Amino acid sequence: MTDYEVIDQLTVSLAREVKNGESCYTGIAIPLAVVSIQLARMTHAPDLDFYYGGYWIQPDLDVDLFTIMTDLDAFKEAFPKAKGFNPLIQLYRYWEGPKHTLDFGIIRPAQIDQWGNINNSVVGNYDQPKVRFPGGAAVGDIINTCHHVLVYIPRQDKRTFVENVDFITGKGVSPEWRRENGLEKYKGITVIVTDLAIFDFQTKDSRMRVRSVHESSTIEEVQENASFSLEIPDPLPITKPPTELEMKVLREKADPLEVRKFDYRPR
Amino acid sequence: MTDYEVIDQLTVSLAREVKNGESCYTGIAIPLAVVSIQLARMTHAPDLDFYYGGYWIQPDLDVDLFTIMTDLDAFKEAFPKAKGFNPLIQLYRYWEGPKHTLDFGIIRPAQIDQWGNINNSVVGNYDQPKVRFPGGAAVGDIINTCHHVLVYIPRQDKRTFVENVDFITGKGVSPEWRRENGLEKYKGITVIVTDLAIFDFQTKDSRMRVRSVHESSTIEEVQENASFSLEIPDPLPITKPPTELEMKVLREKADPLEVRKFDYRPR
Amino acid sequence: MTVISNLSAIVSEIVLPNTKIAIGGAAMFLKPMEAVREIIRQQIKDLEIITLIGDLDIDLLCGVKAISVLESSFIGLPMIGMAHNFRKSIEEGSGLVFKEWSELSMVRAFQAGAMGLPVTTVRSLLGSDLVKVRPDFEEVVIQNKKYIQVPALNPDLAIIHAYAADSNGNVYYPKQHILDDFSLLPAFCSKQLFVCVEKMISNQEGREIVEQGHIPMFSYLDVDYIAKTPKGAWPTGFPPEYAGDMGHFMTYSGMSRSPETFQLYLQQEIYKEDTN
Amino acid sequence: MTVISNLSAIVSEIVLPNTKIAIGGAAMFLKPMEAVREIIRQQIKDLEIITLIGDLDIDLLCGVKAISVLESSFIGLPMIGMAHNFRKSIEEGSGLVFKEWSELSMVRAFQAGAMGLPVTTVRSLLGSDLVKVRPDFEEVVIQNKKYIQVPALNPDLAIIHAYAADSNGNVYYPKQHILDDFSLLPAFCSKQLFVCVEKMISNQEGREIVEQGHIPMFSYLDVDYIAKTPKGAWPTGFPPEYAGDMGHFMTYSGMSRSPETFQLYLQQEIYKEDTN
Repeated sequence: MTDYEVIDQLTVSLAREVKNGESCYTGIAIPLAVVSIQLARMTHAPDLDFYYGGYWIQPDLDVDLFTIMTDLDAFKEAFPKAKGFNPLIQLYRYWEGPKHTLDFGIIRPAQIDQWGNINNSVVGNYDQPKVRFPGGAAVGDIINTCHHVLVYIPRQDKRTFVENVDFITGKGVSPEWRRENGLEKYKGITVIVTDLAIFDFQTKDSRMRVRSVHESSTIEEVQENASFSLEIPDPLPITKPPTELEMKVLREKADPLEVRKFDYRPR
Repeated sequence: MTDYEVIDQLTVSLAREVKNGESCYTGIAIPLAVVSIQLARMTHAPDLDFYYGGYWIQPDLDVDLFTIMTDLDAFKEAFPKAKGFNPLIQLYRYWEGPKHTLDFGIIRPAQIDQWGNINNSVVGNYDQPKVRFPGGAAVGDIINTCHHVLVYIPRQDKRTFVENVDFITGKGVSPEWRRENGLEKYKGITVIVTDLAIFDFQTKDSRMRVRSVHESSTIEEVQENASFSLEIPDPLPITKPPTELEMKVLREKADPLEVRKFDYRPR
Repeated sequence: MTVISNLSAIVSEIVLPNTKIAIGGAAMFLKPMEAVREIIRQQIKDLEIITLIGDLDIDLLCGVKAISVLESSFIGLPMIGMAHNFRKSIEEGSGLVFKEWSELSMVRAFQAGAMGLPVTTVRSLLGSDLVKVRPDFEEVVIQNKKYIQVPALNPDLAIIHAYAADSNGNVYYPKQHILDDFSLLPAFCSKQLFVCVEKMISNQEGREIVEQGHIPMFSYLDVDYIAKTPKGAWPTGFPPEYAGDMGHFMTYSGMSRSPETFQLYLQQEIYKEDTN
Repeated sequence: MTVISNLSAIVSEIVLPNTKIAIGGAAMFLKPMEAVREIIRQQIKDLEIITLIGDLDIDLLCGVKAISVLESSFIGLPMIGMAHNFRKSIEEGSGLVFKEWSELSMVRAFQAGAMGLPVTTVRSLLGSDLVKVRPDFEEVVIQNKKYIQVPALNPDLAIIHAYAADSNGNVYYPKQHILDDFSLLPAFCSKQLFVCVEKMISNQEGREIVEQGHIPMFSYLDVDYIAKTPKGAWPTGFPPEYAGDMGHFMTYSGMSRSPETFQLYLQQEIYKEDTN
C-alpha cells in the first residue's frame, strides 16, 4: 500500500479532476492548486493549457512553479521554456470577451454552502462583521466566466461548510438561476475536494452531495464537519487513494519542496 | 521683399497660430500641417509637445518628418532623438480620459460652413450622395476633445466654403451649444487659413469673419470664393507676408522636399 | 489548435459569404494585403468588412464588389486622395451599406467588444450628424452628462499582419513598433483571429528575438490561423521591415479611376500567377 | 512639466488628507512601498486608497489609521494569511469604509476611468451580494441581457513603481516584464501620476535600454512626479530586478498580530533613520 498523507490525497484528487486538453487558470496565491495542476500535467494531462498567474501558458514541466515566483534565476529560465506567454496584456482581456472562455478555474474559498455559494467576504453582518475575510479577488468572476470551477478546502469543518453563506462572494450552482441570467455555459462549482471527502452537486435540487469519502476518514466525520445535512449516496464510494506513481511524481517532480503544505494545517 | 508662393503664405500663417509650450496632435496624412508645425518649432515654438502620428513626442528638429514616415533608415534614426515617445498604447488612451487634453489639433476638412461646422462625409443626400468624401476619421473627435482647432483649406472656393454643410462630421463653434453639452473647454475651430485669407469666428453670433486677407489676393476674391456672406472688418488687415527668416527656415530646414505641396493644387 | 497553413487554404476555409471580417492596420500601414488579394482571387463576395481606417484594402474590395456592408471612419488614400472605387460604390448606389463611425467611437467599440460590453459611450460624437444616420447610435444622459452610446463590435474574424509566428503558434511583433493598436483592436474583439506573418520561426528562435527586444504579442491560444505571407503587407508599410510603397499607391490612384485600368491593375497585381 | 524630486518632498506636496490615491502593483509584486512608508513617516491621514489587490501596503496604512475609505477586491498576504490590521480595522468598527469590488469589475472600472466613461458593465458580478452592499452597483438590462453597471474610477493620484526614468521624465519598464497591468490600470485612469523608480538615467541611456528590449512605457507627458527610490518596492518583488522577500512578509505577519509588536515593526522598518 502506498504511503501518503491526507494533504496528498487532497492534491491527487484535485489533480484527477483535470482533463487533458482543457484550459485553466489559477492564481499564484493558492500553492496546492498549482501543485495539483503540475501533477496532472505530469501524469494524465500533458496538454493542459495552464495560465500560471496570468502570464505563462503551459510552463515547462521541469520547472518547479513555486520557485519561478520566488527565485529570479528560475524566473528568467522559465520564460523560454513555456509553450506560450501572455506578457503585455493580461488575462483580463479575455474575460467576458468573445475569444476565450477557460474550461475551468480552481479556487479556495473561506466558506461554501450546500448550494455552492462561496463566501470570501465576511462572517456576520456585512458592515460590522464578526470576521472580515480578505475579499474574493477574482473568485466570483471565475465562477461566472469559466465553464466550471474546482474547489479545494484544506480543512473541512462547520465554519467552512455552512448551511447558507452569510455573504455571496461567488454565486452557487443553481441551474435555474444560471439559465435565467444567461450564464448556463458557466456551471459554477462542480467538484469540491476537502481533507475528508469529495463532493459534487449531482442531486435533483443541485444540493451538495458526498461523492466519495477518503479512506483516511469516515462518513460520520464528514457529516460532523458540515453545518448542514449532506446527501450521501448508497453505496458510498471510497476515494481512490493516491497510487504509487502519483505519489512518486508528486514527491519527486511536481512538488519536491512540499509547497502544497503552505495552505494546509493538519487537524 | 521676400519671394514666396501662396502655399508658403498658407504654411507660414498656420505656423504662426502655434504657441510655444502647447501640446498638439496632427495626423500623418496632412503634410502641410506637419510642415507648419515643424516651422513653428524651428522658429518661435521650440517647446511644443507635438505628437507626430500619435507616436513620437517632440521629434528631433533636424529630422525631416515626411522622410521619417517613408524612409526606414530615417525612421530608425528618429526614435532616439525624440524628447518622448508613445509606443505601446496609442493616443487613444488620452481621449476623454482624465489625464490629458491636448491644446490644439490641426485638420483639413472637405467643407466648412459659416458656423464652423465641418463636413468630411457627403455632399447631397446622405444615403445617395452626389459626392462621397472619405469620412472624418478623427476630425470630429479632435474638435470635441482639443482646447481648440486650427483648420487649413489649401484651395478656398464655393464648394469648400459653404453656407451650411450638408452633413456635420464635426460640430461648429456655437458657444451656447458647447455650454449646454458640457463642452465649453473645447472651443471648436478658432482659426481657418486658406490660400486667400485668414478667418476666425470673433463676431457676436460666432459666425465666420475675415481676419486678414493675404497680400496675394483681394477681399472680392475672398468673398467670391465663399457661398455665404462673410463678415469683413473695417479697416481690413492684410496678412503679414512670410518674413525672410520664415522662408529661409521653411525652404532649408522645415520642408526642403516641398512636402507641403502634396495637398495643394494651385488655382 | 492554431492552424498553420497556406494562405489560399485558410482563406477558402474561413472567409465565407456574410462573414463579418475586421481588417487590421490603418492609413497605409500594416494592412494584411496578401490576404485581401487572396480573397479577391477566390472571388468571395457579400462580405461585411470592418476597419478603422481603410485604404487600398477597402478600395480593391469595393472595386470587385466583394463587400455588402462596410464599417469604417475613413476610406481614402492618405496624402494621395480619394479611394475611387469606394466613392463610386456609394455615389452610384451599388447597394453597398456604409456604416460610418468617428475614429474614437470606433476604437471604443472595438475595446468594448474585447471586454464583453454590449455598448459603450463616447462624448466626442456629440453634435455629429453621424448620430442621426446611425440608428444604433443613441444620445444618453448619465450622471447629468450627455454621451453618445454606441454598440460594441464583435466581428466573426480578424485578419491582421504581424512579424513572425513560431511553431507553437505564438506571434511576435518587431521592437519599437509603431501602430500596433490598429491590429490589436480588431484582434481582441473578434471571435477568431487569422494572422499573416512575414516568416515562420522555431519556438527557440522566438524566445531569442524576444531576448533581443521583439514583442511576444499573441499566444497560441489567441491565434486561430497563421499563414506565411512574406512582404504580405505590401504596398502598405510594415516598419521597420519595409516602408509603404508610395509610388505604387500613386499608380493605383491613377489606375483605379476607370473600370478598364482597374481591371488591368487586377490582372497585373492580383490575378497574376502566384510567385510565392 | 514633470517634477523630478526626492520622495519626501513629493509626498508632502501631493499626498494630502482626502486625496484619492490609486496604488499600483498587486499580490506582493510591484507595490510602491517606499512611498507608502514615507506617507506613514509624514503621518498623513484621512486618505482614500484604491488598489486592486492589497497586501503589506494596505495593512500598514490600516495599522497607522491613515485610511478613511478603502476600495479593493482583496486585502491579504497571499500564501501567508490574513492582513491583521485591515481585518481588525473592519471588525472593530474603526470607521474605515471598505468599498469591496470583484477583481474583474474593478479592472473594468479602472479601464472605464481611463477612457472617460462614466460607468461600465460587467456580467461576472451577477448573483454576487456585492451588488446589494454597493449602492453604486446596479443591475441593468441591455439588449435583453442582464449586466451589473459599476462606476468608473478616476483617482486624484496614482503612485506606482517602475524601473527607470530619464532626465526628460520618460519612464521605462524591464523587458519580459510581468504584471504591468497592475500599475498601468491605476496610472491611466488617475488625474496625476507619481512614479517611483529604481534609478534615474540619461535620455541617451533610455534609448539604449530600449534598443536592448526595455519597454518605454510612459512619456514625460504622462508623468507628473518622479522620485528615485532604489529597491523601493521591497519587500514586494520587482522581477527581474529583485524577488519578493517572503521571509519579511512572514515576519510582518507575526509582528502585525499585536499592537505592541506592530509598533516595534514600525520603529524598526519605517521610522528608522532614512538610509537613502
